[in-house]
Amino acid sequence: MTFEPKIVGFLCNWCSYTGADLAGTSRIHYAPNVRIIRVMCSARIDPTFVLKALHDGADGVLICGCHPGDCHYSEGNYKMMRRYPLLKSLLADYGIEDERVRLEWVSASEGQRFADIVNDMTERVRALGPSPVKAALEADLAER
Amino acid sequence: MADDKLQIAIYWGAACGGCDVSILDTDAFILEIDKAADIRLWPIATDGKYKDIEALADGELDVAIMSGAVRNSENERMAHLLRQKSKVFVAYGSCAYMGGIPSLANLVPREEIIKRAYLSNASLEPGNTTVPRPRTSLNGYDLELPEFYPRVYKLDQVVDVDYYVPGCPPQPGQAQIAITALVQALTGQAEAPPKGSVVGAYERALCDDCKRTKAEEKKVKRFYRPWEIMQDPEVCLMEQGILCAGSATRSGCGVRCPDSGIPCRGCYGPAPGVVDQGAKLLSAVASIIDSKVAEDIDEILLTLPDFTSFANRYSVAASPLQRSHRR
Amino acid sequence: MDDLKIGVFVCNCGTNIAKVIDCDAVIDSVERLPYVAVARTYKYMCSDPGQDMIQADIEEYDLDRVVVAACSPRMHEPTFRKALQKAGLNPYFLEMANIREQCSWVHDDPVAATEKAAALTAAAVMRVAHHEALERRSVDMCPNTLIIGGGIAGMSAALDLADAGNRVYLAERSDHLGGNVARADLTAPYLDSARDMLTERVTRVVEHPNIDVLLESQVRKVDGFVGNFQTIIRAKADDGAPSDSVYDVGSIIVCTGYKEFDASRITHYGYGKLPNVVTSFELEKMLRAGRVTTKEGKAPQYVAIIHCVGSRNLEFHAYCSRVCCMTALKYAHEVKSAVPGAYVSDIYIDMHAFGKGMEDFYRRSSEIKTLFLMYEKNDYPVIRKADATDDCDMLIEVNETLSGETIEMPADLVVLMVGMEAREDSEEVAHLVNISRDKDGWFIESHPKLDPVATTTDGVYIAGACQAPKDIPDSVAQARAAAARILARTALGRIDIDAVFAEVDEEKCSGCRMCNELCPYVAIEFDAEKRRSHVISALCKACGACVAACPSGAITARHFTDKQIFSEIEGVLA
Amino acid sequence: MTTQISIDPITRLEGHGKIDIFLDDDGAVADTFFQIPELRGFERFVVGRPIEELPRIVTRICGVCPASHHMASAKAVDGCFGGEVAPLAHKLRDMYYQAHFIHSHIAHFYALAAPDFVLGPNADPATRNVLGVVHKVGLEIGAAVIGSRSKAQEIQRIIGGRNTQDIWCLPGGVAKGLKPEELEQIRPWVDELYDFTQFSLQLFRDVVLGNAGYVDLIVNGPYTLDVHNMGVVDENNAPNFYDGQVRVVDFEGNEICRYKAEEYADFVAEHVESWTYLKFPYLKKRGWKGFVEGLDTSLYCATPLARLNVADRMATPKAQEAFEEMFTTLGGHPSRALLANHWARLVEMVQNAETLKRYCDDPEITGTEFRVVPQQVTGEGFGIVEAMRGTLTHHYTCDDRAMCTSANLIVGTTNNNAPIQMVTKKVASSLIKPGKEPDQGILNMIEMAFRAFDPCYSCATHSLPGEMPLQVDVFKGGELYREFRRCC
Repeated sequence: MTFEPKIVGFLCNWCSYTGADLAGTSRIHYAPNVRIIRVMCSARIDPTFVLKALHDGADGVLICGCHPGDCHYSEGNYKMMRRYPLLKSLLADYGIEDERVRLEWVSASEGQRFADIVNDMTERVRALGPSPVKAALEADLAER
Repeated sequence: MADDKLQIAIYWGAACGGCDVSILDTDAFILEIDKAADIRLWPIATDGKYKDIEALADGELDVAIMSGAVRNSENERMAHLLRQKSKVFVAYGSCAYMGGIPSLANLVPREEIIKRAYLSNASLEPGNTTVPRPRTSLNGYDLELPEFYPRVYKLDQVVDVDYYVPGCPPQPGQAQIAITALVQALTGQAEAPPKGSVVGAYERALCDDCKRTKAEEKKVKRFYRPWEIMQDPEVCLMEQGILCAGSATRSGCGVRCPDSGIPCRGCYGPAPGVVDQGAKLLSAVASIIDSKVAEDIDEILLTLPDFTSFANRYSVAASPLQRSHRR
Repeated sequence: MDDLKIGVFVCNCGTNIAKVIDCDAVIDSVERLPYVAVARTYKYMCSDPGQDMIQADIEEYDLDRVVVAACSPRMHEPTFRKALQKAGLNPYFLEMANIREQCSWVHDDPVAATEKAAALTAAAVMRVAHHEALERRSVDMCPNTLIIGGGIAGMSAALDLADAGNRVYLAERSDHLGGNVARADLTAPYLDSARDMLTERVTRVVEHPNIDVLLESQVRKVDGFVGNFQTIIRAKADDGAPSDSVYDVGSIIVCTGYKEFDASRITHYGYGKLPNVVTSFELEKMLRAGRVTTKEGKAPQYVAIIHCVGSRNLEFHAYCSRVCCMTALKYAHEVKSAVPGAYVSDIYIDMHAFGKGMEDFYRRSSEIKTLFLMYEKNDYPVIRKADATDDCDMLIEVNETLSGETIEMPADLVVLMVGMEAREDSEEVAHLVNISRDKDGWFIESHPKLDPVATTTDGVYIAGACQAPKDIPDSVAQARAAAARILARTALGRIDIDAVFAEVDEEKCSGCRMCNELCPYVAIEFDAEKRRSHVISALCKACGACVAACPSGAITARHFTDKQIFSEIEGVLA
Repeated sequence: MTTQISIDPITRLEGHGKIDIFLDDDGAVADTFFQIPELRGFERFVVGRPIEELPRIVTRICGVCPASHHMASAKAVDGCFGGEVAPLAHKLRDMYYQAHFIHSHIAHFYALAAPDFVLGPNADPATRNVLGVVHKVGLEIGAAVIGSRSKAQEIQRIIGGRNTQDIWCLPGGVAKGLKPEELEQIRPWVDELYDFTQFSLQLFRDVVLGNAGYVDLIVNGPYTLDVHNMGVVDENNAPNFYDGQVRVVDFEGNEICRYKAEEYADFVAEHVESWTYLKFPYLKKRGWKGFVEGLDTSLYCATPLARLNVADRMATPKAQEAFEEMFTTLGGHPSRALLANHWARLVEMVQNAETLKRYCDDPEITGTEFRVVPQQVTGEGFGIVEAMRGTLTHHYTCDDRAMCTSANLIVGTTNNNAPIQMVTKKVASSLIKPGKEPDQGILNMIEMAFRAFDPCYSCATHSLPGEMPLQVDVFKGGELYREFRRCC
């Protein structure tokens, strides 16, 4: 049986979560691998959430916020934008492949875009296989 | 040895001995430890041997204080042995608590470590191909070496830990406070801190004790590495664009680094209740980047290479990305 | 927490959810979770019997937490919070799992969808266990309203509010009221005078004791929150030097309208090159002046009206501008009365004649011998200068779809029905009052069907063509609806504001001041005495930026605490 | 069949070690192996780090002599930036380093070595430690010992901001200067430390030299080796701990070679054995000849005694007196009596204290020009200092962004690995007699052999690989799901 990745999505309430709802009201179908967690703003996404998700067994993490300039809190998405490259460099040093964690801007009117992102990311993460965090765990178990 | 005395063991795993020195650095306090306790094992200073510990009944030791991380099977065996023989098991120092600097090795592909040490080293015997092996048979003698694990583990990834004493090494004054608290708890003079407590440190981040002035405006267009500028000793290092881990690091060390012109690197670990020090430092650093343009942000970040060894200088093994099931 | 009792209610939403998700399987999987005392499915949880069931279970099982797995919380969270409140539970003890918009409506594989729904519901259960009772705060509601834009919508809203006795500040960028309507001659479909209609409004507004009309004024800054906004408006004073004044208002209505599509962007109609190709607004000007002529000053014998200029066209705007069709028919009538004997041809893609009286108007327009030619989207009519031998100025070639033939039409005057588009300052305005815009730049309403006048920022409303292309009656209706929403609140005099905001734990704050600059609402204050930062809760909008950024974890976001989100993460991955 | 005696762990040293003694059928020593079971991998995991951070990372190689690594590292890093260092910074670093030497030598002499002499090799292991020593010599002296060591630590803290796990050095100098009030604070302590070095020499005369058995053990015991000596000396061939040239002389006192830090790889190489993680340095030009003594061996010691053996004189007057007294008693310079290392430490401490005094009286020492900001990244640097436990070499390279691209370390104790192997076997063979079960006292006297070297296996194990050959195959549902291989 093929490997089905588990992806955790952190979506801001005003743009991206609404965009995901729009995908629903527009009946745009996409891969069921992403589990969405709603936060008020992408700025609320503590990098700890991403590490925690990977620790708890996520194969990928999708972060979505309003497009730059369109944040409901006027600048929240810039705060996430500034964390992201640091987060990516940290993850890379721990051996987490680039495509496992992704930041995308999705507006309230971009239901189709949200669906496309989910499908694309699901494919890429499926191709990568299970997360290295889990693999290291397996190695420990094998050591016992 | 008198029964009324506490029975303690002090041991080191993958360590540098600095933790032991920090205990020696409590000076006259050692004499008080001596009054209150029999030190059954302390390789740096006394002649107790492993067999002496193996001979003890389970729980016969009141306290085992172990510094250092777990790097090999001997470290792990001793951690289990001391845990088994002791009522209270203390992870002492940053390595025991979070993996410490030795766990930076977890960021390195293991194959490269071998090559580096044996095949590409400026001072190796020319043409050397020999590498140490777990088992060597030499003119009839079987020699064994401990097995080296895939990565470095912090103590509580290997055994159940009752208390943590942070610091690289723990500041002697704090070590004294921590040990006193434990002794008093064990002798019923005081209530024991809740299991899992971090002892010998404060409940706030380092900035609380740092004398440097902090302005509201913390925005930098570039970061500076400590060697690149002469810093202003009065002003918050982050405001000068010099990475300092103080805002995400538990206080207790006495702010000795920032007070001496050296930015904090976080050896006292995360602030209370924080999951990962590195993640928090990440947010803190991102907060002061003065740009809204992705390209410019990347430009600015070029001025702080190797963010990871700053974010988790002492805590790679403690990162959520280092999940372990050894226990 | 050990004796916690959680009730889980999974909605079938008729078949919306149940046709893809096996709701009973979801129940089975969550029943095993800790603290779950009861788990049920029901056809429509949001219906009265559904809510009654929840309330009854809260009673019977003495539940202290409730999870509703149904539609998006953006849809019915308020509904179910009320249900909890009725049953005597704190409304914040509710958590919703979005298994419709984000599950049953987007997945077709029942197994995968059910598994996902179970995970989302489990996450909600694990999260809700950590919910805390929160009290909503209420503050005085300032009865004043700021209306940005003095067009037909702005004026209509202003009058309703002012008539009810509330102070209105009506800020208009230009030097006169009336907006785009002031540029029109007659209105469709009844061909009554836009001018008369407008004059009546403008006079009432200007003379109204409760309305301060601020012409040549711009809103510079908006601070505060619903019921208590402080706004700074820069007005051009008599001596010409601009001056800023502060206005305290409780509500804001944005009525900034639209701008017409720039016809020169469509090169193939030769606008700007061919002198007798004009836009609808240029024609309105002639009509209001009472003289319809060509550039040469002759009365046009052939007048061609081309629809959907810049609208319904992927290259420019995909949307329909909604007013052009009826306006074009209006021109057929006006041209014929202005230039008796003129031939009017109407070159269109589809004739959108929805709305009251419009279909009749369409019929009446064909009765006056208007020639209707239909063309394919993107198969544009081609206009070229006529030869000297021709008795007309231009020739228009149309691939007429109804006849299937290519028809060449003479024309002396070509009228381009330019569509509506968002004003270039719409982004600026959006930032000013902190609302969002859609891909075309129109302001987004808080709910496309159920709440088309409010926005995502409480206390800020939108009306008229700044939200989407609209004709006069729709704009006025939306404006007066906004006024009604505001009056409902000012009637109460006080206003509930969300109990969700950030708090600094002074025991943990180290005074690093990392958060101070982060807050876009300057809600974070630094107490130099204590060397601690703290949040002014009334100003906090609960974005959580400071919470994520606090290096020592000293800031908590109520209702979005780390513990709550962590357990949600564990839940979706369990 | 052979019986095996293990001493595990070896104690009163820094780091991990184990001695295996194999006896033949008659019960005589057939062979001994001194194994170092630990390794941590610093040389690899510092690669990719900002080069200026290394002096604050490599200190974790050893918490007992962190300042040695800090200084060697700081000098190597200076080199990576073109080598310009504020002259005042060199003085301050040297001053600081003297205090560190005193702290470490006191710790070793009183806490690690003294129990064997003050209490005797056969004393009850439960009391054969620093606390036992304190009980024996009395609390007053005990307090003086403890107080002096902590003053040496405190002096480092005041000059450099921190002692154990030093932080102070930056490229081109140091992070803080010495304020006049700080100088006045440490001045009296320096005088006390000087007095304490004299006291310690007297204690050694009384307790050790006053005991004919000990003198015999030192001079005529099995604790001798015919190998060469290595140490850093100044232009007058006096010992210099912070800077100078490495000098190697044979055990008869003839100079074999002399080299600068950047030349180290031409003169020293490291041999590898598969049964211990610690490499065996030797004189490269002579080649690896195995564990052999004699004039043409390629093996050498790098210890306090070795340093005094390569030195023609001490750098300060009182130290010179102590130097002469020692070699007269030992029957000439150089000496092969390894137990005399304990005495050599006390002699070195005198020079340390005198040097500290000199700096206290240096009017420039409280200056403010303690760092120059580097203007260029040149990419390679070498740092050699004398660690308490022997010559310490750091060699780094970095890229143009000043990120470390390679690091190589040859550590004090590692120099002595081969000699320790040999003397352990020598002592074991002479003490363990057929038919007589060796008691803990005998075994402790075997440990005294390596203790003379004051080895630091925390240091020595810094650079070895973090991995052993290993293959792990993870099977899931019967099929190979993931495999891990470590090379070699």
